[in-house]
Order: sequence, then C-alpha cells, then structure tokens
Amino acid sequence: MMAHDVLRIGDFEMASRLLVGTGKYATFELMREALAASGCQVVTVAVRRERLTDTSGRSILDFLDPAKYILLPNTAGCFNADDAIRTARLGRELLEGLGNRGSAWVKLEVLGDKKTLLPDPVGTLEALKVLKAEGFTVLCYTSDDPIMAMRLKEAGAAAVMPAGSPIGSGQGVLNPWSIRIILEQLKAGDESYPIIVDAGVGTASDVAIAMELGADGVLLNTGIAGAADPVRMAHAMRLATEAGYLARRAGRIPRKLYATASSPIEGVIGVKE
Amino acid sequence: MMAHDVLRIGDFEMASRLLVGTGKYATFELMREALAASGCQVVTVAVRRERLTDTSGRSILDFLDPAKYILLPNTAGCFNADDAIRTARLGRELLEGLGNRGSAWVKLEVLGDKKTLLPDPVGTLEALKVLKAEGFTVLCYTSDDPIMAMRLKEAGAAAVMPAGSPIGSGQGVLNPWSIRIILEQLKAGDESYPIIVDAGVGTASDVAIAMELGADGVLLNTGIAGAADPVRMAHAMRLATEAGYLARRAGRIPRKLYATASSPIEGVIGVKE
Amino acid sequence: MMAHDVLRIGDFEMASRLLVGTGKYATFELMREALAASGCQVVTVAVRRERLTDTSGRSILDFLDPAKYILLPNTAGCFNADDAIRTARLGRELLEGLGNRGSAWVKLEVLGDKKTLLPDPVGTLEALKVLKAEGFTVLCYTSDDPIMAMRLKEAGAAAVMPAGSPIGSGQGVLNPWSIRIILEQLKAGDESYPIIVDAGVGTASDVAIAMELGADGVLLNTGIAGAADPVRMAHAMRLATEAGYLARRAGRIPRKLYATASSPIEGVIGVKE
Amino acid sequence: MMAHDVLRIGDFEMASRLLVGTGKYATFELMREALAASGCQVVTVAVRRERLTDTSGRSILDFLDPAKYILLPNTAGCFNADDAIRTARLGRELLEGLGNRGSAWVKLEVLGDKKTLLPDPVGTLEALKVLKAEGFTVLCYTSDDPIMAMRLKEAGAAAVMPAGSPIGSGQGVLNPWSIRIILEQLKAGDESYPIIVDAGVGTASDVAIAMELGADGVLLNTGIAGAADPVRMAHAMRLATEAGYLARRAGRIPRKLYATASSPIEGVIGVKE
Amino acid sequence: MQIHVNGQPRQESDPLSLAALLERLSLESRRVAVELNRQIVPRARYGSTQLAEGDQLEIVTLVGGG
Amino acid sequence: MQIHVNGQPRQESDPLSLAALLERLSLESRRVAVELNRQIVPRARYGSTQLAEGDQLEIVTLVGGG
Amino acid sequence: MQIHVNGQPRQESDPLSLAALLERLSLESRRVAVELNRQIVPRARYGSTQLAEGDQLEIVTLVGGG
Amino acid sequence: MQIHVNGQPRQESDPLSLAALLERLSLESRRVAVELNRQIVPRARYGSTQLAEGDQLEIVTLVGGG
Repeated sequence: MMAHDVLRIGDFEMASRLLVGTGKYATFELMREALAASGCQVVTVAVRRERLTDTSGRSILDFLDPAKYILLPNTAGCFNADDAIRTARLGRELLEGLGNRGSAWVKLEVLGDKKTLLPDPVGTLEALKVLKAEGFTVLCYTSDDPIMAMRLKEAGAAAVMPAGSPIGSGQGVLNPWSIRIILEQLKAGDESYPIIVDAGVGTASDVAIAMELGADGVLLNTGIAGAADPVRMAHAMRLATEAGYLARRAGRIPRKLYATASSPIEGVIGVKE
Repeated sequence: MMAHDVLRIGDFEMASRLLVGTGKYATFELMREALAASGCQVVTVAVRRERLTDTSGRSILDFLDPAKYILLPNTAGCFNADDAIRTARLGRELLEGLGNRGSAWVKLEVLGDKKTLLPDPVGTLEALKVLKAEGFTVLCYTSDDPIMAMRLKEAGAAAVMPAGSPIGSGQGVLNPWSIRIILEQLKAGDESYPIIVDAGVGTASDVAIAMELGADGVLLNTGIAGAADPVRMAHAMRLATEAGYLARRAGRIPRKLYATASSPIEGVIGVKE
Repeated sequence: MMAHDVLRIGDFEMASRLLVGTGKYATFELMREALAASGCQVVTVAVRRERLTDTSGRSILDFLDPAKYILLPNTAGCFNADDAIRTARLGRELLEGLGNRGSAWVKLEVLGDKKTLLPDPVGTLEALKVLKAEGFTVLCYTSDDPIMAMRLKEAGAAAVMPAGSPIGSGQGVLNPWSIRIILEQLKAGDESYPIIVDAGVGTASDVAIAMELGADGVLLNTGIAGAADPVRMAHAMRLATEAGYLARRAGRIPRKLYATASSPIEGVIGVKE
Repeated sequence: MMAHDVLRIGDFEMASRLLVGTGKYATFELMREALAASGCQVVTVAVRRERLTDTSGRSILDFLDPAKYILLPNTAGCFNADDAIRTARLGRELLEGLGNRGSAWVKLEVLGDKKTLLPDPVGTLEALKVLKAEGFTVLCYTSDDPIMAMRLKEAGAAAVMPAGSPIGSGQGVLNPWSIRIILEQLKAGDESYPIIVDAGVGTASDVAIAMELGADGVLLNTGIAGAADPVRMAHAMRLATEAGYLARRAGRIPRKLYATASSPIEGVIGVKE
Repeated sequence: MQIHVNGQPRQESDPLSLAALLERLSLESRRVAVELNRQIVPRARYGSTQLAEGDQLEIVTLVGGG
Repeated sequence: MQIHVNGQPRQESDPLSLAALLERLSLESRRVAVELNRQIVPRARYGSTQLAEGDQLEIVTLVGGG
Repeated sequence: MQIHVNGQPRQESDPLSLAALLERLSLESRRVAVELNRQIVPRARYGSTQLAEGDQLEIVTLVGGG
Repeated sequence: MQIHVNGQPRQESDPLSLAALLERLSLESRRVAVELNRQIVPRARYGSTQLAEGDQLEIVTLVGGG
C-alpha cells in the first residue's frame, strides 16, 4: 500500500518504518518471534568481545535470517569517540565476513554518562567525521537538542536519531516541541532527510505520537523486549507505527477548546420552526 | 486473531472496538469508503425531521449495508430528558421498520449546553431510567466525572461512554486520571463492564492512549470526517485501536527517570578486565 | 495593596484569596502558626460528634482567634444530601453560639465515594436547594464538570468550588481546560461570580496555575498540613496566590514555538554594515 | 528573611534569586520601575556598537543605579565563539570604565541559529575555555541537554543556565525531566553548584515550577518586558520565585491518584457506632 | 383543516389518513417514524389513522450523526 | 431510661434535662450543638428540654477540617 | 585617510588620535569600549593612540539585553 | 610468550598464528573480527599473521543490542 513510501537512509531502503533492537530478550527464540511480529526489516546489533570461556555455542546470528533482515551494527557502550570508531570498524569487518550488506552503515552512539546513557554531543560529532571519511553511512543517535542535530546533519550524518527520552526509560517523547523544531529545521528544503526517533519509547501511543510529529521512523528495543508479552507488544508497535504515519498524512482536525457538533443541529424534534 | 476478544454491550457483540459516527462527511460515498477503511461494525446515526421540501431523495440508508453494520441511533441535539426519550423511541421505531437489530439500543445524549455540548448529568440520569424501563439497551454519553459514571452504571446503563474532551474538539483524552478512576471504579469486580471513550478524539495516538488506559472501545466521528483525508485517517484509527488494545494487554515497561541499557554493558572493547 | 481587589462571596469580603483548612495538623500550635503564615482570613472547620470520653479538653476554637478568622463550616464526610443538610444546620447552630459570623455560610460537600471523595452531583444539587431556601450562603464543592458547575450556579450557589484533582491527591489542576470552560461559562456577563479552586493542590505552582487560569481564589488543606514544613509551605502558598493573581492581571506574553530575541539583533560587532 | 540563603556564583552573592534582563522595555523609565518591582539585584545588559548618528543622548546607564544593581554583561547576538569572546572582553572593558564590579563576570551565549536562538554547544564550550583562562567568571547559557551541561561545568563554568524553552517563547519549562537530571547530576556531591533556569519563562507559575524543581534561580526578560503590565508582572515574578523556593524546601506532599480526607472520617452524625 | 408537521402549519382537506399524508409528501413509510400528538404511531396503523384539526405531527428519518 | 447519644446507648435516670446531661458529660454548652430526634434544640431551651425514653441525641462540636 | 568605524567607512584628516575621534563623534569615553584592529585599547591610551589609514575600529557601549 | 586477549593476559607457546589461536579458542573465524594492537586484521590474513610477545588482541562478535 505504501510501496511509494519506502524510507531511504543513504543507499538503504526499507518498507517498514519501525527499526528494532535485539537486546534483552529472555531467549533468542522469543526475540525471533517478536521481530517477526514487529514487521521490521532493520535490526540493530552490538559488537562485543567474544567470551573466551563457557560459550553457550549459540549465536544470535543463527536467529536472524539474513534474507529477511538488514543488520545495523551500533557502537553502544562506547563513552569516547575513539572506542566508537574502533567498534564501528570491527562491526563492518564482522558484517563483511558474513556477507551482510549492513557492513556499509553504523548506528553511532558516543555516550556521555553511564546513568543517563545520553549522547555526548562533542564526541559524537568527532567520531561522525572520521567514520564519514571512511565511507560509512552513519546514523547518529543524539539528544533532542535541535542545534546539535543540525550540526550532525551538516557534518554528513545520513540520518539523525534524536532520543525521545533516556534509553529504556519508557517515557516516550518528553519534549515534542524539540522534536518538532528538529523536524522543521533539518527538513527545511530537504523534506526527505531522515529523522528517526530513537530510544525512550514505552508503549504504542509513544510510537504513534513520534510518527504524527513527522518522524520518518522509530527505533526501539526495551519497549518490546521488556514488555510482559514481547510478541504482542511488537505487534502493537508495528500497528502504531503505521497508524501514526497514516494519521500524519491524513491531516488531523485542529485542536479547539470548545465543541463542534458531529450530528446536525437543525431538525431536532419538538422545535417550532 | 482476537475472536475470543469480542466486545459485548448488552446482547450486542462486536469484533471491532472502534465505533464510528456518520455525520459531517462531504458525500455519502466518502462516508461509505471511510467506514470501510475504519473496519467498524457499529455506526451511529441521528434522528431528524424529514425535510418536507426539496429532498435530494438520497438517503444515508442507501450507503449503510445492513448486513455489514449495526446501526446505533443517538439522541444528539436533545437538551432535556423528554426530547431525548422521544427521540430514542422514534429511533427504535425507524430501525424496527428497517428490520435493523439496532432498534434494541440507543446512544443516550442529553446535552447541557450548546457551546460545550457536554452532557447534563441530571437529565441523562432521568432519561436513562425511563428508557431502561422501556427495555432499551442504553449506552450513556457522559463527562469524565467518575461519580456520575458510577451513578449511570448503577441506574442500568449497558455501557458508560465518558468524553475524552468536548465533541469535535480534537483534544483527545484531556484527563487520563479521571478515565483511569472511572475504569478502576466501574470495573471493580466487574471486569467486562464496557467503558467506551466517546468524543474529543483528534488523531490516532489519542485512540491508542484511550485503549492503553483500559477502555473497551472508542467512538469517534469528527476525527475521521473532519480530516483532510478521511479514508486514510479511518485506516489510521483502526490500526491505533488495535495497537492500543494489544499494548494494554502486552504489559508495558514502567516509566523511569533514568536509562537502562538495551545493549550489554560488559564486553566493550578497550577495557582491562 | 489590593484593597480594591477584595474577594466577595455573598456578604463576605476577604482581602486574601487563599482559604485554608484546619485538618490534619500535628498540633493545634502548628496549625495556628501555619494559618498565620498563610495570611488567610477564612478557615474551614468540620462538624463532628463530641467525644464523650477522654476528651483532651483542648478545643480547636482556642487556637482560632475569632477577631482574625472567619470560620467556614463544611459538611465533609457526608455521603448523602440529608446528612449534609443536618450537618450544615448544626454548624450554623455552633457558630451562632460562638457569635461567629461564619454561621451565615457553609461549604457544601456531598461526597459520592469514599475512595475518591469526589462530589455527588445529584446529592449536592439537592442539598443546595434546601440550604439555599433556609437562607444559607452556600459554597459548593464540585467536580470540574462544567455543566454541573453551571447547574449549581443556577440553583443559587454563592460560589462554585471545582476540584483541581481529588482531595489530598496533590495532583494540582489536572484538567485546566475544564477549569477554563467553567470560568468562561459561569463568568459570562457576570465577571465577579466567584469560582474557587478547591482540593488537589500539592505545591505553590499548583496555586499559581489556578489563579492564572482566572480563579478568584484557592482553598487547600493537605498541601500545607501534610508538607514536611507546614509553616514554610503556608508562606509559599500565600506568595503563590498573589503571584498567580498578579500574573493573571499583568497580561502574560503569548506562547510560541520559536524564539524572540530579548537583546537587540542589530549592532553586533564584527558585521559589515 | 533568607539571609542565610544567599545565592553564590563565583565571588558574587545575591539575596534575590531572580535575575532580570533589561531589553525590550517601551521606555527606560518603565524598565526602571519593573526592575524595582522584581526585587532583583542582578540585571543583564548587552554590548552593542554605538550609534554614530542621531543618538538620543539617553543611556540605559542613567537608569540603572550602580549602588543597587550588579550588571551582568551578556554576549547575546553572537553566533560563533570568536565574536562571543571579543564581546565579553569589550563588556569587561566597559564595566571597568564604569567602576562596576560586574566587569568580573559574563553571561556567555553562543547561539546556533537565528530562528531558535538556541545555544551552539560546541561554540559555547570553546568560548568558555578561553574566557575562563582570561579570568572571567562565566555563566553559561545552554540547552537542557544534561551531558552538555556537565561538560560546561567540567570546563569551569561558574554556573550553568539551561533554557526552559526558546528565548522569549513563553513556554516555560518544556522538559522538567531534563532539568531534574541536570540538577541531580551537576549537584551530586556539590549541592551548592548554581543552576539557573534561563529563557522561556512566560508567567509566574513557570518560575515557581523551575524553583520547585530545585533550580538556584531564574533569569528572564521577555516574560516581564513583554507583558501588558510589566511592573505588575515583575512583582508576580518576584513572589513566584520566593514561593517556588520556599515550596521546594517545605517538602511537598506526594502525588497520588486517589484522595485522602482532610476532615476526620470518624464522628460524622447519623452513624450507629 | 390545519395541522402542524415538523413544527410548521399546513392546510389539508380532510378526511386525510396518515398514510395519505405521507404519500402526498412522497415519503416512503418504511423510512420514517411518526409521532402524532407526542404518541408514536405504529407503522401498521398509518392507513387507519385519520388526522384531525390541530394535530401535531413529527415525521422523522435517520441522518448522519456521531 | 435508655437514650442514644451520638449513636451509643446510655442509661440515665430521669427526669433529666438536656442541660443536665451536658453538665454530666462535662460539655460546655457554648461549644456544642444538639440535635434531639433530628431536630436542633436552640441553646436557650437546653434547660427546659426534658429527655425521654428512646430519645436520639446528636451532640456535635467543631473540629479541624478542610 | 579612510578608516572603518563599526563596519562603516569614514574619511578623516590625519593625524587623528582615538580621543579626538571620540570627541568628534561626541562619545563619552567613560561609556564606550574600543577595539582597534581587533585589539582592545585601554581607556588610558585613547589620547596617545594615533589612527592610521585602513584602521578597523569597533566602538561599543551597553544597551538593554536579556 | 604472553599476549593479551580481550584485556586478559594469556601464556601461549610461539610460534602461533592468529588462525591457530582462534582454533585453540574454538572460535569460528567467519563470526569474529580481530584487532591486533589496535589495527584490524583482514580475515584473509589470519593464517599469515604471527603473534608476538606483548601483542594486544581484541576478538569480537555480534550480540543483541539496541
């Protein structure tokens, strides 16, 4: 139905505007089922040291059909530009080894603080420039600071991903006004520039709100993985993404303090006319 | 998928939890298309005096397939109990004439004021008692006052329909705390008692929020009919109803001020272990 | 300072727009100090059965200087019109015995439910009519339902006192839109009709918001009595009442999505002109 | 009253926690009257090129009693670090010439964009380091990004001044959660580190909310200068600052969904005991 | 005779049955409901119901509403 | 005789005036109000009001409230 | 000679000291600060500072701001 | 010789190629990426890469993340 409405980020195209993380599921089987229910085509993955002992032998890769999903490696856990750059390179090497096209892009996270996991603007900008020069398609996780978002776009980010609220906080979009400003400023004269709301989503309405504001997509993980029933929540998130996307384009009615009748006000019985 | 999850109001059962009004569409054809896109099974209609001159000859009834929709007559436009009672009886007579099973129920509205179109609690309670005695299955439109909602249930309302905000205002659920209290109080020991959020819905996320609060359904009209593209908005509303319903049952993550990592915090490169 | 701005309710005049309850203080001495810090002139009191055994012998009356405070007896704790009427009469009898002018008025509360302590609209209206006929100046505690508020005014309430949120909940004004509608509707063509926001106030900004909406005053109890430092909070509430009252009349700047410079934008150094 | 509660920023001490701007008043006389009503001790001023023709001959300095006010020069209007640094130096030179102690500090603004007037994090950090090295006491205007606020503190800012919302927007504190995080993070183990909410304040309750969150002070200009009656609004802002400050320290009651009676629930008449 | 239909006065020559009036107004009886002097007239009795001077009629149908 | 005061039964020897009862309960009449069988008794009549078997009394005072 | 003051070109006859320029512009030296070719000129040196062809001057004062 | 793998010291007998080390750790080369002294080693060179005293290795793989 929305074939003409695919989301484009760099050379990547996706029909689903919901991007889903693969962390924190009770089992790989549950993750696989939830991802299927979410209808997503892009899944994020993290790069971590191999455990050198008691490896279960099971790998997440056995549960992510490469024909079905594009992997988006992130630099989660990095608290400075250098670690993020090294992690991005290792992610690319890994995905090339797997022949996965996700090797061409990265979700850049340079975190500023372990308690908030909010991004460090300066470190993110620094790492972006290096990775961009190395040919990466860089999607930048950032705060909802409109100026920082603009600086990242100017520095060559393929997409800017403002946080609705802190990672895993489930608070949804805490400051819709900032997201609106980011959308208006970064899309001015460049309507198709992709803005993805990343992090903080707790439930379906949070996703619908982000899409209604005009975001091109939503990336989430904990909202699904942490739900009591991740598969059902994944389904809810998929529907909410479409609902918000359609509502945005359908042109909502304005908000008013007072009422407007939906039934005719003339022709009521008992009135002398 | 949700066959076991039908919504029951009196003897009526409906798989769709979205109830849609038929007012204010540019054309009957557009209305028919929007209703189809909404996936609703119940549509509200109003009772009005026949125009005795220049009747277009076209009737809304020619655009509502009786095999597909249950009609729910309302008493919109009535500002006292007596007019509402008479209107309800006329609606029943009309639907019986059409052999439509909707003759057994009515959406009771006794409005208090032309500017807000908010319900008159006293008049509504009075009309409810009379109609209930006459065998009607009465769905009561009311404000979000929890005590009034309880009085209406006690007086025999088959369903209570609190307004999220004034009719057609597009403000969504202005006071989710009141709706929560209504849900907790009226469903205490009676989980299946139906509460439908009626009026004020402006866009998809408003519907999702109402369902996430625990409402059994949403009734709306202007949010769809008044949208720039009613068919697309109807589709959005259908998806949002399901999204909110699923999210409610999926058990959302709690809201927290601070973050929780979605990627593992151990095993990041560059760390001495 | 605001001598020309006294608040009038029936024949009562008060310079302070903050009305304070006398319940739930740790000691009578603390209550007296907090009331003094609040600057209030009207204090509410409840009518209760004399304890017939082990009376401490101490009475609240010994801590309320009749020269300083007008007592406003309430009907708190009554869950039907009859009990409220009897309680109001007993309150009048008590205040007459004390020669306190507060005998002429009453804060009418007919509660609908022990858990929410929200008012019963029907019972309140019924009791109002009886007490009004008996010559009482009746201040009606009610929900934020605009139609019910109008019905109470029409039935002769000297003032309508909508709840911002449930008594003692500390949630402040949960639905400012409803309060705005109440203010606009009840004051239309009758600007001086008194609307007092009663119940739910948790902190100073809640009071300021209520006054900025256009309320004529605020009545609170738990917000002060339940604070860690009631005397300091009483002082804060007094200042917030004046702040909100002044701000309302000062004509605030409009809300805008974007910025407007407060410093001149011309004459910055380094620019070729 | 709060002598022990003076606000300290670097070597500066002020009893009033409200800092007020001097821009956009209709006349210097009105400004002087509004500043007096605000009770502020610190006023911000901008540095601009002398008009070389038709100078009215009147200077703002004739309306700011140096015995009464500490001047705080800002770098408003600068869109890069270099201009901000030069402007700060010129401001110092000017105040030294006037023998005003305000020559020792500066309110640093490096703006990122003419439409939002939001701060440029990178440019602000760069200018801060230079000015700090030159011995300035630097107060940094910044967004509500918690990480950026921390970076500025780490780089030696004497105070961090997050925006509640865009300058002159009158939207108040759009994201209280971010301000809370900033306060908790920057004051952790350093309780007296000053955080001033700067910009966006529209009315008295906005100020009270900022102070209740735990801010050490509020800086505003348009909220007063743009009001219909600036002197009255200045008075309201002064009271709201104190109200919020006291309420914060008084320890507010918790927020609850349900009610708690303020009158005793026992001893109501008509009950068999 | 004069009767009132939907709040408006009409001159009609009697005798006139309700069925005849509806026909004259070209209204399909299946799609209307009728109140005669505040009492609903069952569809089956439209033919046998004779109208009289001063009768107050409400003839309604279904329209779009919310 | 048995009377009820504030919902509780009490044995009292009659004759007993309301004033005497209040004294017995060491209640200051200026600070109470009294309902006898749902009718308020004006303070002036406390002395002349004799209580009888089965009387229902409500004796109230003012307490802190919001 | 031509100099630039606050971004605008001016023709002035030299020799001209900064103090003389300020006087010519009727600016009170106590209430201005001056940048000459991006270097601040201390107030004490206004008299001894001679301006030359192409000099860039910024002469600023304090105005209302937030 | 001593090398460091993922931040931990290991004793290994040389000569030892990277490929051999991976085998010893029973790691599938297709599913790891390796940094040797902060330089990524292309998969093709695992066999020809000889490890030496003090080498710092990072051996990583993909895991779930958001």
